[in-house]
Amino acid sequence: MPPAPDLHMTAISGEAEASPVARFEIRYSRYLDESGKALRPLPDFARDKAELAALYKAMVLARAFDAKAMALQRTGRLGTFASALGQEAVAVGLAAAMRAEDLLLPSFREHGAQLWRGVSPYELFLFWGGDERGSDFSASHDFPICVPVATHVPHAAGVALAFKLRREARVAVAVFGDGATSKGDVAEALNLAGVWRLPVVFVVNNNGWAISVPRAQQTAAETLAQKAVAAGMEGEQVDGNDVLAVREAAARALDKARRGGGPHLIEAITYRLGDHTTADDASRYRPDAEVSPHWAQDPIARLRRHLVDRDWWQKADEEGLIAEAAATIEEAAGRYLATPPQPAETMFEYTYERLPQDLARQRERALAPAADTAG
Amino acid sequence: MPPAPDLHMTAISGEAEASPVARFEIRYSRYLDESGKALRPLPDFARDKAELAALYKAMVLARAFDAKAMALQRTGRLGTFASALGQEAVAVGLAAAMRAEDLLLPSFREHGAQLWRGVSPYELFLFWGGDERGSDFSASHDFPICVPVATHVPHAAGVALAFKLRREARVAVAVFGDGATSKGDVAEALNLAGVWRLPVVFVVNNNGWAISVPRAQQTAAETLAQKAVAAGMEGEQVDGNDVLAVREAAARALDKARRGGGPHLIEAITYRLGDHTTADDASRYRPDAEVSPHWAQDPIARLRRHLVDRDWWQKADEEGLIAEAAATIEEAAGRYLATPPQPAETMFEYTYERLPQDLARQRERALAPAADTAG
Amino acid sequence: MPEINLVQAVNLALARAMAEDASVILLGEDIGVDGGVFRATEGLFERFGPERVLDTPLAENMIAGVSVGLASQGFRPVAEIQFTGFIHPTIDQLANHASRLRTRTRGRLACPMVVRAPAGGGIRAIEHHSESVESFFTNIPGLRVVIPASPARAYGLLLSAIRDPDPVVFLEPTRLYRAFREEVEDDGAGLPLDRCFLLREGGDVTLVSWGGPLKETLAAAERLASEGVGAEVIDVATLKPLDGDTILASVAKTGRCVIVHEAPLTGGFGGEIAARLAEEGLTSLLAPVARVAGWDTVMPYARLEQHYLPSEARILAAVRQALSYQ
Amino acid sequence: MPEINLVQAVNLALARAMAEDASVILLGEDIGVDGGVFRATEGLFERFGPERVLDTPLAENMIAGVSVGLASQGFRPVAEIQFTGFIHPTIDQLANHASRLRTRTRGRLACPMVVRAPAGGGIRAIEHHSESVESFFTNIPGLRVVIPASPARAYGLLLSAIRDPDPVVFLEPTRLYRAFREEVEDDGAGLPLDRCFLLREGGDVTLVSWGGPLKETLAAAERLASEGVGAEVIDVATLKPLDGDTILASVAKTGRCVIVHEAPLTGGFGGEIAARLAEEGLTSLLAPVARVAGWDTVMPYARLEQHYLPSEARILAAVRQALSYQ
Ligand SMILES: Cc1ncc(C[n+]2csc(CCOP(=O)(O)OP(=O)(O)O)c2C)c(N)n1
Ligand SMILES: Cc1ncc(C[n+]2csc(CCOP(=O)(O)OP(=O)(O)O)c2C)c(N)n1
Ligand SMILES: [Mg+2]
Ligand SMILES: [Mg+2]
Repeated sequence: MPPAPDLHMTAISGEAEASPVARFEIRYSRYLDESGKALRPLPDFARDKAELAALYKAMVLARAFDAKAMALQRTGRLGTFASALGQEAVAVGLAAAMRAEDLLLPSFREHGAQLWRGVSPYELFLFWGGDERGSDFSASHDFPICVPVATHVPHAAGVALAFKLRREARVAVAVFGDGATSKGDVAEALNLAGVWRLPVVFVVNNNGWAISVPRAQQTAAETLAQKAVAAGMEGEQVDGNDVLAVREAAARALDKARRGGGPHLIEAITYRLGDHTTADDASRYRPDAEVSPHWAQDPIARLRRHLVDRDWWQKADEEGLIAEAAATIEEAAGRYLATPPQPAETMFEYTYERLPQDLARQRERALAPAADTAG
Repeated sequence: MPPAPDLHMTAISGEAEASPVARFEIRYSRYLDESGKALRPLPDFARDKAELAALYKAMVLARAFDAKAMALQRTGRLGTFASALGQEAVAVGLAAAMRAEDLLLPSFREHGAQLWRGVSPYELFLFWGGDERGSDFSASHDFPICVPVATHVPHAAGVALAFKLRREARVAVAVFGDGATSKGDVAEALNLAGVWRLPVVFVVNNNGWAISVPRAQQTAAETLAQKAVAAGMEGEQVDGNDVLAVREAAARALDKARRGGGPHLIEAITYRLGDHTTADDASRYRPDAEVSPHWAQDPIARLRRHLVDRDWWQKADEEGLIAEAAATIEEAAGRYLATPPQPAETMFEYTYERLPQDLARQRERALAPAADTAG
Repeated sequence: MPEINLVQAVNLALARAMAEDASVILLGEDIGVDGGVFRATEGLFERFGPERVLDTPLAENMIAGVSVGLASQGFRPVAEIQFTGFIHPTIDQLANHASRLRTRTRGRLACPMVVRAPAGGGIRAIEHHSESVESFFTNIPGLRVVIPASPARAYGLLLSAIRDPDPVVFLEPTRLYRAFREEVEDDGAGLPLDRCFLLREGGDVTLVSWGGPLKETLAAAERLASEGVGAEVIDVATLKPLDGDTILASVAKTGRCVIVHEAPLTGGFGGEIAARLAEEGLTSLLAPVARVAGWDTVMPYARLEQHYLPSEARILAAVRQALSYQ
Repeated sequence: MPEINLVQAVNLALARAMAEDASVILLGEDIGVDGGVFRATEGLFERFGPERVLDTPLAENMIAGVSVGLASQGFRPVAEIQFTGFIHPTIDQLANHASRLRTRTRGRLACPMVVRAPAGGGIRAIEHHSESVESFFTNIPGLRVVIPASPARAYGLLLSAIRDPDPVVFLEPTRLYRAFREEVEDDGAGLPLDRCFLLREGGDVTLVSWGGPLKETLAAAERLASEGVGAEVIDVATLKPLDGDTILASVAKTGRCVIVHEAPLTGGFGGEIAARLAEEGLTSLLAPVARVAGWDTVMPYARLEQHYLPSEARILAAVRQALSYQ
C-alpha cells in the first residue's frame, strides 16, 4: 500500500509560535428545501425526468415495504422490524448513485437501497420473518443486513481491499448509524481505508437517535462527518432528506473512490420518525414535540412537490405508483406468508461446507423421532 | 452528563451552497530548538533554575534506569525490556506538570514519568524482571504499566469519571503510542471523554514507529492530534523532545481539565532511537540513515545546552548528577537482583480476594511435594 | 410479599444495591430514561439520577474498560450489555484487565464490577440476540460467572455479585425474564456465589442445568415424577467458581446424571461438569453422563430456534436412556 | 529433506500456500519487512510483495473484520495476531461473522480465513504474552480450532487450514517454535483437520494433550516406558471438530486416561474430552479421568510461570495415581 504523506514532519518548520500544521473544514450541502424548491442549480442528473421519477418510485416502494412489514409484525406474522420511515432518501439516493458491480454493506435500515439493488421484498420479508433464506439473495451479491452495530464496517474495508488488489473498478459502500460511529470498529476501518486509500464510501445514516440516546449524547463531535478527520479522509454532510443531495454526494464519492482517489465519508442527516424498532416505544424517551416538525422534512413529500412543481408528476402517476407498489409488496408478502419454514436439518447443513463427522452424528440425533418433538 | 451542543443542527442554516459547518485547526509548539536556544518567550516555570534542573535530572535518571535495564537484560538478568531512549522529555515533561493527586495510566515507555511520580526503580526492575510485586507500588496510586496496546485508555476515562462524580479536582492522564491510535479503544475512550467532558488528558507518545510500522503507514491522518477532532475535543502537537513544550502543553491541558473544561489530547512528537524492545532488531526494517539525524534532537542534550547557555549548569553539576543517578539505579538493581522470587502459592492468593474452595484445593495440589518439582 | 418476575427481581436488586451503597453506579446503552430494552433498570434513572445511571455512547469495549477504571477507584460499576450477541468486545477488558488487576498489583488495585447481559434464546428475536455465551468467560481465572434462573435467585445472586470484591459476569436468561413470578422479599439478603442450588430432590437421576433450559429441565422432572421416577434437579447458578461438591454428592446418591444447557455442546460448560464426575465421581456412575445441549451449529433464526434449544422431549429421552442403562 | 523447526514449518506452509494459490494473502502487524516478531513470515514480503503480505495498522478487531471482507470476495486471508494476549478483539468478528457468514446466507457467501497466533507460555515473556486461549473458540460453531505440536504437523495442518473453505483459528505453541527440528517434506500435502494424531502407542494409559505441554507429556511417556509402563500419547491437534473416536478407541484399550493442557483447568477443553469419555467410554474406564492443566489462576509473570505450567512431574503423578487405581 502506498504510504500516506507524513505531513507532520514537514509541519515542524513553523517554529517561533504555536503554529497551525493542519486545517479541516466540514461542508454541508442540500439542493431542495423542504417544500421541494431548488436552492441552487441542480446536479445534471436532475434534468432527466425519468431519473427523478425513479428516485421517487424507489422511495415510495421502500415506504410501502416498511408499512407492510409493520402491519405484519403488529399482527404477529413477522419478527421485530426496524422501520426506515422518513429515512428513505438516504438509502435510495445512495443506491441510485452506485453501480450494479459495487457492493453494499447495509446496516438494518437500508431496505430502500436493498430493493433498488436487486434484493426482493420477498427476501426481505423472509429475513425479518426469521428465515436465513432471506439473505440468500437470488439477484444480488451484496452483504446481508448487519445487526451487530458497526461490525460490518471493517468488512467493507476488506471488500474494498479485494477490489483494489484485483484492480477492479468497484467500490464498497458501508452504511451505519449515528450510534455506530461511537464503536471502535468504525474508527479502525476508517483508519485502514484512509491509509491504504481503499475504494470504499462510508455513509452515516444519522437519524438523530440510537434507540433512546440522542445524537448530542453520542459524541461531542460537532458533526459526524468529522470522524473522517481522524482517518485522514474527507468527510462531508448532506441533507439526508434531500434525495438529490444524497445522490449527488454519493456519486462524487463513488467516482473518486473508483478512480483510485481513496475513501470518503458522507454524513446524511435525517430523522427517525418512528420507534427504533417494533420492540421499542419511543414515547418513553422522546417527546412528540420533537418529532412533529420533522414530518415537514419528509423526503418523499419533498421530491413529490418538486416533481409536481416541474409538472413532471400528475395525480394519475401518483395513483398508479401507489397501486403498483402495493401490488408488488402484497405479492411478496403473500409469498412470504405461504413459505413454510426450512426443514430443521438445514441448521446443520450450512455451519461448515462439509459436515464434520461430529456434527453428522448430532444431526442424526436431532432427526431421531424422540428428539424431533419439541418439548 | 451534560449533553454536548448539537452544532450540526444549527449548521443547517447555510443553504444555497455547500457551506462550511465546522472548522478545525491543529497547532504545533516548541520552545527550544535542537541547540537549546529559545525560539520564543519561555513559559513562566522556565524562569526558575530549580524547576529546569529538576526536569533535567529526571531525564538523566530515566536514561540511567534505561541503560541499566538494557545491561541487565543483555546479561540475562531481566526480561524483555522496552527502552525509552530519546523519549525522556515526553514522560518527564508530562509528569512534572501533573499533581501528585492526579493519576497516570502509562503505556510501557513512561518510566521517566513513573520515577518522577514515586514508583521506585526497584519496583520497575521487579516488573521488567517478571515479578508482579513490581506493580505493587509502595508510594504511588498510579496504574501499572500496560502491555496490551491502548487497552488502558478506556480505564483513564473511567478513572476520570470517578474523579468527576466525586467532585475531586483530579485529572487522569493516559499515555499511548502512535500505533495505539489505530485501536478502536482509543477512539471509543476519546469519544466518551469528549461527550462527558471528563477530566482526562490523552498523550500520544509518537515515536514514529510501532515496532516495524512507521507512522506514515499507521494512518493517513496528517497529525495524530487530529484524532481528537473525531471526539469533539481539542488536540495539539508539541515537540516531544522539548521538555519545556511538553511540560507547558501538559500544564495547560491539566489545568483546563481540572477546572471542568473537559479532556484534551497532546501529540508529542519524539523518536524511538533504539530497538522496539530487547526482543527486536530494528535494523531489519529501519535504515540507520533515518535514525542518525534524530540523535541531534536528543532532549537531554538540548536541555543541557540550554542550561549551560544560561549558566545554570556546570561540569561539576553534571558529574554530580551522573554519579547520583548511577548510585540510585545501582542500588535499586542490586536490591532487585537480591530479591528472591515470590513463593509459588502467591499465584493463588491474588486471583480473587477470597480464595474459592475450588482454588484452595488446587493450591493444596500445587504445594504437594510431587507436583512442586517442576518437570 | 409481592410476587415478581425475574426482570423485576433484577430491578429490585439493582435498586437495593444502589440505595445501600453510593459507590454502585449503572452504565450501559439505553438504561437511563428508557429503563433498558428489557426494562431491567426501569425507574432507576428517575430515582437515582443521571450520575448513578449513565446512558453511554454505543461501544461495548468502552463500557467494559470504563468500568475497570471506575472499579479501580472504589466504585462498583454495574454495566449492562444489551444482548449477549454484543458482549464479545468486553472479553478483552475482562480477560486482560478486570480479572487481573488484583493479581497484577498484588492487591493494590481491585476490580469490583459486574457485567450484566440478557442471555440465551427462545424469544424469537432477530439474529445475534439469542446467544449463550458463558463459555467465553468460564476459562478466565479471576472472574465469577453467574446465571440466575428464578426471580429469588436473581435477586440474591445479583446483590452478592454487586457486593463481591471481584469482577462478575451475570447472564440473565431472557426467556425467563417474564416466564413466571415468585415471592421475593426485598430484605437485602445475598445468595452465595459459590454454591449450586438443589431445586428438587430425587433418588433416581440427577439433572444439572442452569439458565433458560432449567424451565424444560424442571418440566421433565415433573413429568418423570408422575411416572414414579425421582429426578433431583440442580441449578448450577454460579458456574465459576464451580461447586462440584453439590453435584458430586447428588450423583453419589442417584448414580445417573444428565446435564442440560443451551450453549452448543462442544466446548460448553457441561463438559466441565461431566469431567468432574469422570474425575471425582467415577465410582458413583451407574450410567454414562449425558449432555443435552444446543447443537454445534450456529443458533438458527427464529423460525427454527425451537429445534435448536434443548427440549423437554430431548431431556426425557436422555434420562430414559440413562435409567435403562445397566 | 531438511530438518526444520516449527516456526520454519509455518513459514514453509505459508510460502507453499501462497505459491500455489494467488488468493492467499497474509495480513497482520509487523509481518512484512520485519518478517513477524517470531519470523514466521520471514522472506515472504520479499518474495510475494506488498500486495500479498500486508503490514496493517495496529488493530486486531480490524484485522479480523477485514479478513472477513476479503474472504467473502474469494480471497483466503491468513491473519497473524502477534500474541494470544491480543486475540480477544478478534472474537467478535469470529463469533458473529466469520463463523456465520455461510449459514446466514445459506451458502451464498463463505469465509475461508485463518487467524494464526503464537500461543501459550514457557518463554519467560512479559505479561499478556503467554496465554492459552483455545477455549474462547471451541464453543463457536462454524469455526475450526487447530493447534500443531511438531514441525511436520504444523506444515500439514496449516496447509489444510488455509485451503479449508471455513474459518480456522490456528494457535502455534510459542515454546515449541524452536524446541526441536524434524524432517518436513515440502510436498504440499495437507493433514486432515478432523483427526487426532497417535504419537506413541502403549497399552497401559492414554495421555491426551495438545500444543506446548505435549513436550512434557512425551517426556513423561518416555520416562514411563523406561519403567515398563506403556503410555499411548495422542496429540488432539484439531480441537474443533473433535475426533472423539481416536481418543475413545485408545482408552477402550488402556482403560486409563490423563488429559494434559496448559489453559486453566476449569472451562478448559480438557473438560470436553473427559466428558466424551464419561458419555461414550464409561465402560472402558478403569480409573478416573485425570486432567493436568494450568491452575485456575491468572498466568503468573515469568518468575513463577514454571509453577503454573503442567510439568512432567505433575503428569507423572497423575499417571501413577491412575495406574494404581483399582
Ligand atoms: C454492537 C451492538 N450493540 C448494541 C446493539 C443493540 N442496538 C441495536 S440498534 C442500536 C442503536 C443503533 O443506533 P444507530 O447506530 O444510530 O442506528 P439506528 O438504529 O438509529 O439506525 C442498538 C444499541 C447492537 N445491535 N449492536
Ligand atoms: C493490542 C496489542 N497488539 C499488539 C501488541 C504487540 N505490540 C507491542 S508494542 C507494539 C507497537 C506499539 O506501537 P506504539 O503504540 O507506537 O508504541 P511504541 O512501542 O512505539 O511506544 C505492538 C504491535 C500489543 N502489545 N498489544
Ligand atoms: Mg441512529
Ligand atoms: Mg510508537
